[in-house]
Amino acid sequence: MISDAFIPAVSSLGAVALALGLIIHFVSKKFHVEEDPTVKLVNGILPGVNCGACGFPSCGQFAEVLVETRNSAMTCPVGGADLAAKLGEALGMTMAEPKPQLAVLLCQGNNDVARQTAEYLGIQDCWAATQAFAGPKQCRYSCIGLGSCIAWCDFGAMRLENGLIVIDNDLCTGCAACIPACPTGVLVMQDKKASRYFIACNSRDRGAATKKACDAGCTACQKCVKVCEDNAIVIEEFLARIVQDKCTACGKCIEVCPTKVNCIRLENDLKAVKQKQAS
Amino acid sequence: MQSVKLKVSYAPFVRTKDSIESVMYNVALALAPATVMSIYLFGMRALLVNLVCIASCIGFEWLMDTIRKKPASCLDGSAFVTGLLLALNVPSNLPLWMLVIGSFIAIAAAKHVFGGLGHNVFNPALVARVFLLVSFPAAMTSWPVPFAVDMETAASPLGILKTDGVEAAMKSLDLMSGFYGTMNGSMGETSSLALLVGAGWLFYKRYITVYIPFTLLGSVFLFTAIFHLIDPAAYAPPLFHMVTGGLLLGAFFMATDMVTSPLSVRGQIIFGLGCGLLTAVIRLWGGYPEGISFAILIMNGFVPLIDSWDLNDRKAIHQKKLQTT
Amino acid sequence: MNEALNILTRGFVRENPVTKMLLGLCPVLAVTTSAVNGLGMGLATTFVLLGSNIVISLTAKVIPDTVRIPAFVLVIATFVTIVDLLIKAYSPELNQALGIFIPLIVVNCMILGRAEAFASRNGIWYSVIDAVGMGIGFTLALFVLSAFREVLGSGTIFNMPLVGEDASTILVFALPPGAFAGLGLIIAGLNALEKKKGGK
Amino acid sequence: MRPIITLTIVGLIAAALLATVEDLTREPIALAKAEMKRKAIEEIFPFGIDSLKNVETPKTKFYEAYDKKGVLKGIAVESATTLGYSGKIEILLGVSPEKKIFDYKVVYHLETPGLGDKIDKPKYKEQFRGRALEGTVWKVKKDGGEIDELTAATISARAVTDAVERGLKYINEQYPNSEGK
Amino acid sequence: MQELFLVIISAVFVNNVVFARFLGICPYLGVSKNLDTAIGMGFAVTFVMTVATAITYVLQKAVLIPFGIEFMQTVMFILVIASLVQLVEIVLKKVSKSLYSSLGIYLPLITTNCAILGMALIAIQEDYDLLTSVVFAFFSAMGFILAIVMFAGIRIKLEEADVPAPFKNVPIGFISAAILSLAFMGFSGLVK
Amino acid sequence: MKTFRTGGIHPPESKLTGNSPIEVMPLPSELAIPLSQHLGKPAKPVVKMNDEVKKGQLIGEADGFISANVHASTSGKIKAIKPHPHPGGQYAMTVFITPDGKDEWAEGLECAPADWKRLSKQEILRKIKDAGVVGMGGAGFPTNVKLSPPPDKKIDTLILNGAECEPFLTADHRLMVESPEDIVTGLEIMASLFDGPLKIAIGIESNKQDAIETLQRYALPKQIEVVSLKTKYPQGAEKQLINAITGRVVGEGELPFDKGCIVQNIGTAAAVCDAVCRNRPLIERVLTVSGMEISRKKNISARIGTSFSDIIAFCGDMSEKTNQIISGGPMMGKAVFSLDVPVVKTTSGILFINNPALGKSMERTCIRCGRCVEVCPQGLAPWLLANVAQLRHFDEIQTLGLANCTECGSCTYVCPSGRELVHWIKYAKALVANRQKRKSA
Ligand SMILES: Cc1cc2nc3c(=O)[nH]c(=O)nc-3n(C[C@H](O)[C@H](O)[C@H](O)COP(=O)(O)O)c2cc1C
Ligand SMILES: Cc1cc2nc3c(=O)[nH]c(=O)nc-3n(C[C@H](O)[C@H](O)[C@H](O)COP(=O)(O)O)c2cc1C
Ligand SMILES: Cc1cc2nc3c(=O)[nH]c(=O)nc-3n(C[C@H](O)[C@H](O)[C@H](O)COP(=O)(O)O)c2cc1C
Ligand SMILES: Cc1cc2nc3c(=O)[nH]c(=O)nc-3n(C[C@H](O)[C@H](O)[C@H](O)CO)c2cc1C
Ligand code: SF4
Ligand code: SF4
Ligand code: SF4
Ligand code: SF4
Ligand code: FES
Repeated sequence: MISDAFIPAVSSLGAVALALGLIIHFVSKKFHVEEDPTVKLVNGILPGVNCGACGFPSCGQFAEVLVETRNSAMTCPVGGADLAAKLGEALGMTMAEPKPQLAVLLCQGNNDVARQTAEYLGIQDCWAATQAFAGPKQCRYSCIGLGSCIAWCDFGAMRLENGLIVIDNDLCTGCAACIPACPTGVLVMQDKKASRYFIACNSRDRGAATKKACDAGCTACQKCVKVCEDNAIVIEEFLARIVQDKCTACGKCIEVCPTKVNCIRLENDLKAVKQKQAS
Repeated sequence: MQSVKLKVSYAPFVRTKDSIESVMYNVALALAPATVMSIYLFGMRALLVNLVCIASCIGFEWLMDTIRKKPASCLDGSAFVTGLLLALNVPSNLPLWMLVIGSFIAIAAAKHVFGGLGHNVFNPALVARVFLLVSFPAAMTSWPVPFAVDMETAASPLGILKTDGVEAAMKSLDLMSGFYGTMNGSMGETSSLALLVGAGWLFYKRYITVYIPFTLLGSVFLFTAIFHLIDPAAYAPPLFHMVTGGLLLGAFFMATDMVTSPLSVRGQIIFGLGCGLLTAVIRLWGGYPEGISFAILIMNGFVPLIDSWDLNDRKAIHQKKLQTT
Repeated sequence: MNEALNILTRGFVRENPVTKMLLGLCPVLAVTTSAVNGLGMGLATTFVLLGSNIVISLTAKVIPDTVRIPAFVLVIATFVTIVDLLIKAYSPELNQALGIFIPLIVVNCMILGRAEAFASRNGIWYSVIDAVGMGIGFTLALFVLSAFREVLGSGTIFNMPLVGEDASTILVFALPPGAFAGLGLIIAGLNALEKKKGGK
Repeated sequence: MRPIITLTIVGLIAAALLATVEDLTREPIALAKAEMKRKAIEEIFPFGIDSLKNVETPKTKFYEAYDKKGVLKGIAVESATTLGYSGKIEILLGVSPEKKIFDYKVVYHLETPGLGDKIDKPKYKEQFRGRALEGTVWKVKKDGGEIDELTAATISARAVTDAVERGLKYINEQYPNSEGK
Repeated sequence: MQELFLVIISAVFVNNVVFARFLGICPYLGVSKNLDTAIGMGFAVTFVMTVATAITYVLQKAVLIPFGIEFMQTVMFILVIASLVQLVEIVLKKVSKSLYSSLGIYLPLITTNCAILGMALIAIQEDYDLLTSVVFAFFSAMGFILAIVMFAGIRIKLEEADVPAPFKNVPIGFISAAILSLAFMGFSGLVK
Repeated sequence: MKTFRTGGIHPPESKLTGNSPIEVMPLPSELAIPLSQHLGKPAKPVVKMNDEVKKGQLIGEADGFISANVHASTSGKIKAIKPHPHPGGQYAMTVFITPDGKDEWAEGLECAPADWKRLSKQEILRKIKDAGVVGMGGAGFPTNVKLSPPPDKKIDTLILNGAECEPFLTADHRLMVESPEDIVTGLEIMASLFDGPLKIAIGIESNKQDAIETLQRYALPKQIEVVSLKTKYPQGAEKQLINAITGRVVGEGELPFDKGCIVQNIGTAAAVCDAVCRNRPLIERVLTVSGMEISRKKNISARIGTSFSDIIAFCGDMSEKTNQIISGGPMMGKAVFSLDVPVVKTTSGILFINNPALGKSMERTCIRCGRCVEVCPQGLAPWLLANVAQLRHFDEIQTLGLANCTECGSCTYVCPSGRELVHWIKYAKALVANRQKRKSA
């Protein structure tokens, strides 16, 4: 049964395997490099979208620094509390909970309510438009409505509707990547839970000028200020602002706002406004 | 007063009258002498081949635009030029269905799959030509004889050179008739005269620069001349190489395709040299009698590299400048 | 059981080693000139995959990390050699057609990729299902591509002529460029299908 | 040290296994090889083969086919040329005891599919049947011979003509006086 | 000398590893997304391929043939290659962290790059002598670099191109490879 | 004939008003004077609503080093100070004056012309600054600042820019023909600010032969060279002009004074003369009203603050087909978005055109024809800059010489694919600047 080739085959392969095993063994001893398994672990937990919201260029960098410094204040805004908990578990410490934020658009000047100056026919991009002029809408504080910001959002939370950006609250992770994309500063970050109301207007023009330019503009009429029992509304530069900490979300201001399209909005949610309009 | 509706765009507010269309149709115009020559030499069948190629290229362009939901580009002239060049690159007796397949390959596989005009890496007409050559070698290498009545075919001078050697090849062709175009070959490649006239128009309109064609032709000439001097019995004289095959058509009309050639002058010189050397090597020692199509395609593949090298160089110079100021 | 089915079928299309993971491409491109070759290669590969997955998952715990790769390679190479010898003995024509690509099964990225990713971590049962799933997926890809190429390039299928002897076929598909183009088209087609499904 | 031992053990087992399989398949492989050759030879003879005798010379290999009674029915010879369009072409040429051609088979070639590979098509091979070394000008018609060339593949035709002629010459050398036998 | 020259031409152009022999396709597609890694991978392959071919050649002539165990070829060769790659990996990790992190994930892929084993086997099949084998392996690797670097350039350009969605990335890569391989067919017949 | 070294284009010249004498535009019923008509910080308003002001009275004071004074262009009452459309495309704080019709000069401005030669350098610079003179050739850089280069920069060449290379525009041309004395005097005044040997030249494109001849008569006796330049756009761009006249190359990140040069516009020279010799602040300027869609094309002298609609009323007959009104030339001007925008110190012309090349998706892909590279006077690769900008690779784009682009628009002009090359470049510049701002913040 044993063939002629049996002995040479077994012995030569055995010899070669032994020799190679020996070489690898010694070389790996000699060139051994310590690798940190926790970095790998942390990296696996992170979302891996490299959005930069944490202040590091990539998730990997975040992981390395986190493992090295064990700084519990480091947060990944995208992952939120769940992720913080997981990270804490992996590292055996409690991580600070990130304050969840949302991007909100301080403008409701869609194509129906905002008046136009000239038609814009250059490169269809908000920044490009501002290089040519102040934008096609008469209100120069408005959302230009060409959607530059959309491309910057890695989470597909933004879309353009009738000349206005709409942010999907469920998809927005609060990474703030879209903020620098906007040339007019009409996009801002807001704490997700701090307050429920905000003024969705960005116009710092006088009331008359604002009214001329847009039906949804805050005319600084003071009505909401007067009705607010918590003194949560202030007017600065002809624009009302709701102080997030003081607002108790009573909703009285919404009742009194005289503008055609109510400029006070609830949690960046169109539903409330629509409800009011319907009633 | 505000009776006018003002429109805002960015400067400049005056633009040249040149457009993709004008460039492309001028190239087509430059190919007119060669096209006319092809009909003169190979008869009505050549006209048919031209028409079928152009029509099917434009048709496929339209089809691809429609499928891809892009603005219609089928009449911008680039498909026209591709079709025309494809026609001029095949024998006049090629079955029409092969022409349609070729047009499909050119427009769909070599152009639109890459993103359409401006994005393609490889010269569409050449991809189609090589595709046909490799797929249907028999049909693509039996050349109708000029003025033939009964579809008589024979080998092209380069084919003879490859199979029967220098002496037979030189006997089969006197250089003057090669220059005028009365020899076997692809429809549009035979008449050097017609091609030169067309090239003159392109130079005059400044649609092509001298760098690519001249380095290409120069390197083929030099290379073949050297080997001819070493062994005249084994290697044909350089002038023979100049007038035969698709060298001139390739050098003036296909290597110069702006989409698939480098932008900078030195890039173009490298590109031209590469095309020339590869052409000569394939002609002298390769299996195929003609090498220009392969050579241009291979160099097309290098264009992004050449461009990026050029770019990095530009960056380096820029960085240096920044440091010195 | 459901999970097992899932593991089995994911290799077919969803995680097809060829079209999705882009592994083991060389044999896919090289031997797919005819449907018979494609099938033969696919089956040979599946056999090696199955055998090596079993052995590896059985021995994963005893083999230390430093020599893991050489040991696994050894196991796979053994199976490949067995297949090689068997093909030589019982199907010399196939041996001639597949040529150097039979020993190359050993380096087939797929096998090692899968072996590392799967066999060393899971129990034998899953390894077997996985090997079979991946093997079928691989064979499927090879078969589709080779049938496509054989029909277009040679005008035959399983060596049976579909067109007359003198009819022109599109030779490129029998040649290297056709392999690349064919695989590209198949993957693009799958992408388009997937998008359609996802879009719904 | 454990890794090394493990690896060695794996190696030993593998080698043992392989040696066994090799041993088991050695015979079938040899058989398969012989069978392949036999099939090829059978293809070029118009009759069934009952026994084969191999004759090896420094230049080439001959296969003598006998019927049941031991009568020589045909001779096959391996011949080759390097004149092909893409280099080497190897053929197996079969002749009758009268040294008239039965048929040939192209065993190896790299000619262009669709062009040069027609040298292995029955339609082309037919013209060789019955020809002998003498009485035929072994050149393609274009070069003043008697063999049809292939459209657009003259070179392959020339090459195969050359290979056949060589084969016939080998046979003449090996069997100088078998004529009429 | 002439023969060596022909081997070189054949290895780089006519029988280009990628376009004509279909070897090393996985890294060709996988590691060509940017120019630097393509070049890095190319040189890693060159090193491993050349050394592996030399070692396997000696192994074949000194062990396998004398003992009559040619059937062990596959096992022996792949064992040598795998160990070689692992050695390179271990050493690289220590010596150049940056090179390791840019090539690291692809190093195991070198073992599974069938071009390495392929070239070792072909060198034996073609019956080259030692010098020719090594030259052959080295220039085959050069052919690989040529292909992968060229391809990396094309992919960089394709990134900016408006490629139809189903064709993005991999399929268009294959189509480009198809056209390149079509173009490389122009070299056929250059070396008979 | 001299010219710059690389690139350049030759669009149709369309100088329809080259022979039309400058007409003085009557006082409009309202003036809107922006506080920002120059490069740098806007001026600080020094008047309030309902204040009475006199012609030439300071209404905005330079705020900081790079800024300029703004004056009332006539006497009247301040009606409002509020944001208002600016010809630059944005909104700017603007002072509205309702003229009282008397057009009275403010005190001290009507005094007899001073002999500038008796003034010290400081006094001259002071007068230029007080008069709010800024570069009238385009960017509106405060002239006194430009005339006081850092001490380590040795100025050896002073160039007057009479190229007026933009199509249509003829304001500088007419000024050269009609007020050569003022221009030469202004130039002499500026030259007197520099010690040491100074080459003084006036560069004029060869299509303004009469201007060349006229200026030669006045300039040659004063050792001022009049250089005839090839008619080629952008001959008047600072860097190209310096290259044409001196052969020097002002590189990336460099300013003219790094190469020993200062370039001033024709109108600036005249304004300097007015400021120094006549104590006149810059309250009016010459501009060209032209374009195919307005019938009475002319050169006018208008008060700063005159609205475009008043100018249309004066020139009349704007055709219905007008779809763009350009402030400035067709190559570098801005399409205004409102007819309320006023004439400012840098408004060299108003063009009424029907631009047929308008449409939202007129841009097609680059066919790599290389024309843009060929014509770029700054030796850039505009197609690439635009591609990279489109891909938003803003780190990479800075290494490609983004900052070197003078936004001359030659590339967009020639592109057969209709790509908005300069616009993309401008876009990239804006985003790069924004990023830097955010980084430093
Ligand atoms: C793609 C291509 C493949 C070819 N393949 C072959 C071939 O396999 N055999 C051959 O003899 N000639 C081949 N040729 C050579 C040409 O067909 C050549 O013209 C022909 O052999 C000689 O012409 P003739 O046979 O028509 O006289 C090939 C040529 C091309 C372009
Ligand atoms: C930030 C900045 C600083 C400048 N500083 C000086 C300066 O100190 N001296 C000077 O002569 N010009 C200076 N310039 C002016 C430029 O050289 C140029 O003349 C001016 O921008 C107008 O150019 P234009 O009309 O060609 O656009 C400066 C320009 C800028 C933008
Ligand atoms: C493309 C381009 C073209 C220009 N053309 C002119 C011109 O024709 N005439 C002119 O006076 N200034 C022109 N300028 C402005 C000059 O570069 C420069 O700023 C001006 O002459 C400086 O003088 P100033 O400070 O007095 O305006 C041009 C600038 C650019 C960028
Ligand atoms: C000078 C010039 C040469 C051209 N040459 C070719 C050519 O060889 N093949 C081709 O398909 N198109 C050619 N075109 C047309 C066009 O550039 C081509 O369709 C694009 O490559 C498609 O993206 C040419 C165009 C010009 C202006
Ligand atoms: S939010 Fe800003 S960037 Fe987005 S569309 Fe509006 S103006 Fe443009
Ligand atoms: S909208 Fe998008 S980019 Fe903006 S904060 Fe939300 S997730 Fe980030
Ligand atoms: S606008 Fe800029 S890039 Fe374009 S030509 Fe002028 S300087 Fe060059
Ligand atoms: S001019 Fe236009 S089409 Fe030509 S290279 Fe420049 S950007 Fe591309
Ligand atoms: S199969 Fe060859 S490299 Fe992957």
